[in-house]
Amino acid sequence: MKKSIKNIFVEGAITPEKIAKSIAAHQSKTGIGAHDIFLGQVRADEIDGKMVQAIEFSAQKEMANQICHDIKSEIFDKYPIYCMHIYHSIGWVKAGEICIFAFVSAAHRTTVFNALQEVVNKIKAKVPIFGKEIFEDKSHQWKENK
Amino acid sequence: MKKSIKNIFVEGAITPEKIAKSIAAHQSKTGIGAHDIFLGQVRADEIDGKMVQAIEFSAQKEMANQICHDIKSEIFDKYPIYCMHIYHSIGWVKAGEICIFAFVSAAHRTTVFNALQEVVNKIKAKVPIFGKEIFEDKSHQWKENK
Amino acid sequence: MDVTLTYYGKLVEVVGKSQELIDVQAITLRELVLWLENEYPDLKKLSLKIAQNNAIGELEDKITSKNIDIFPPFSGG
Amino acid sequence: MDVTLTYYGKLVEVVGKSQELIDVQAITLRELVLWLENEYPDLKKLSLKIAQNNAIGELEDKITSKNIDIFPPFSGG
Repeated sequence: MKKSIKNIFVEGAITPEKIAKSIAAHQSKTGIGAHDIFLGQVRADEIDGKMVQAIEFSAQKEMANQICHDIKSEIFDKYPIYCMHIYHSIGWVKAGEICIFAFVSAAHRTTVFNALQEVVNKIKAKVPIFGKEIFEDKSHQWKENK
Repeated sequence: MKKSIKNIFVEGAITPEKIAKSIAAHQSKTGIGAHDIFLGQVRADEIDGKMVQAIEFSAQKEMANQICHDIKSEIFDKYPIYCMHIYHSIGWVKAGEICIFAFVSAAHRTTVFNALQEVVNKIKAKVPIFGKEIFEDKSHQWKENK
Repeated sequence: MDVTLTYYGKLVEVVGKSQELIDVQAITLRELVLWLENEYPDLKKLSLKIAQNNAIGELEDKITSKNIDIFPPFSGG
Repeated sequence: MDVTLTYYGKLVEVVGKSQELIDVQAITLRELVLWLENEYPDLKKLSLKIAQNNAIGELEDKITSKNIDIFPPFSGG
């Protein structure tokens, strides 16, 4: 596990090509038998008759990176995983586009299933990121995780 | 959900590009908020001092496709999911390459986490696919799921 | 009735062939397993699964299909 | 001590600014929250989180940093 604090933020949507590159980068790690990938996609929710067109994400980036670094440490201590990556969008992400990419790799599937769920739940609960849901008429409301 | 029985088999390894294309194909479905993807990768296990170089997969393909179709029906009945895809390699897959790709999409993360685990466990238990682990010296042994 | 048995995975090596035609009267899958274990004693060590019409059968099931699949443990995924 | 408060997300709209400088004596985060709720009554409806040195603080914590982050509920992921 790397000790340096990585930048989780990607400007705008996370592309399928970025995900493919990340998967391909693991083919040299031949102890890996299972990958689990979570992707969050912006939903075109209808709220009071108006459709969400995009989410604009802002964050306390330095703290967000620190907390994700701490989450990684906890997960590496708890589960026998090989790799773990977290990316989150900052700025505008349109409905249908991907705004979070969390990726865990290990020898066996039960490890990755358990570890990835814990990672995603911790990100939602602990990382200072804020989503502003923009409607088609340019009005907005602030998203809240449930 | 489609009624026709799909072919889950891909000749050789499943490429990161195929996974990226599959992810991109879901961007028009703006009710989706969460994707969960499981990838199985061939491990270079060491067994009695010999390294696994590849797995050669064979199957009763017609039955495998039928069972995967039935698994899909069960999962769609049980969970509020939008989409589900299963792909499995047939033939040779080298260590480090991907041999199974299972993909579930829904509005919320708990749905995809629960559904995907059930899908993968069912595939391992119920689908007639057989893996022959090929060692570097061309000897082999037959894989068994635990 | 002529029935084609198809062997999969390691069974092809244990039995030494991938298919064979046998003539059976109205028998159950249990009787087929007994016949197989008698013919190929090495099969006793394996937990076989028997399928007809693309579905795993119970030992009590009668053979109704002309094509029977004989499987070793699955190892996909 | 001069302390810079930085507001995030919807708080920027509620408070009407993204940063402000205040002069505080050795106070706890609880006292800061009371000051904020007095200054901006609309904040009472929100469950605020207060961070210093990139970590969420407890209400009992003393303010030790010159930079304090005031957060509304998180909504990443």
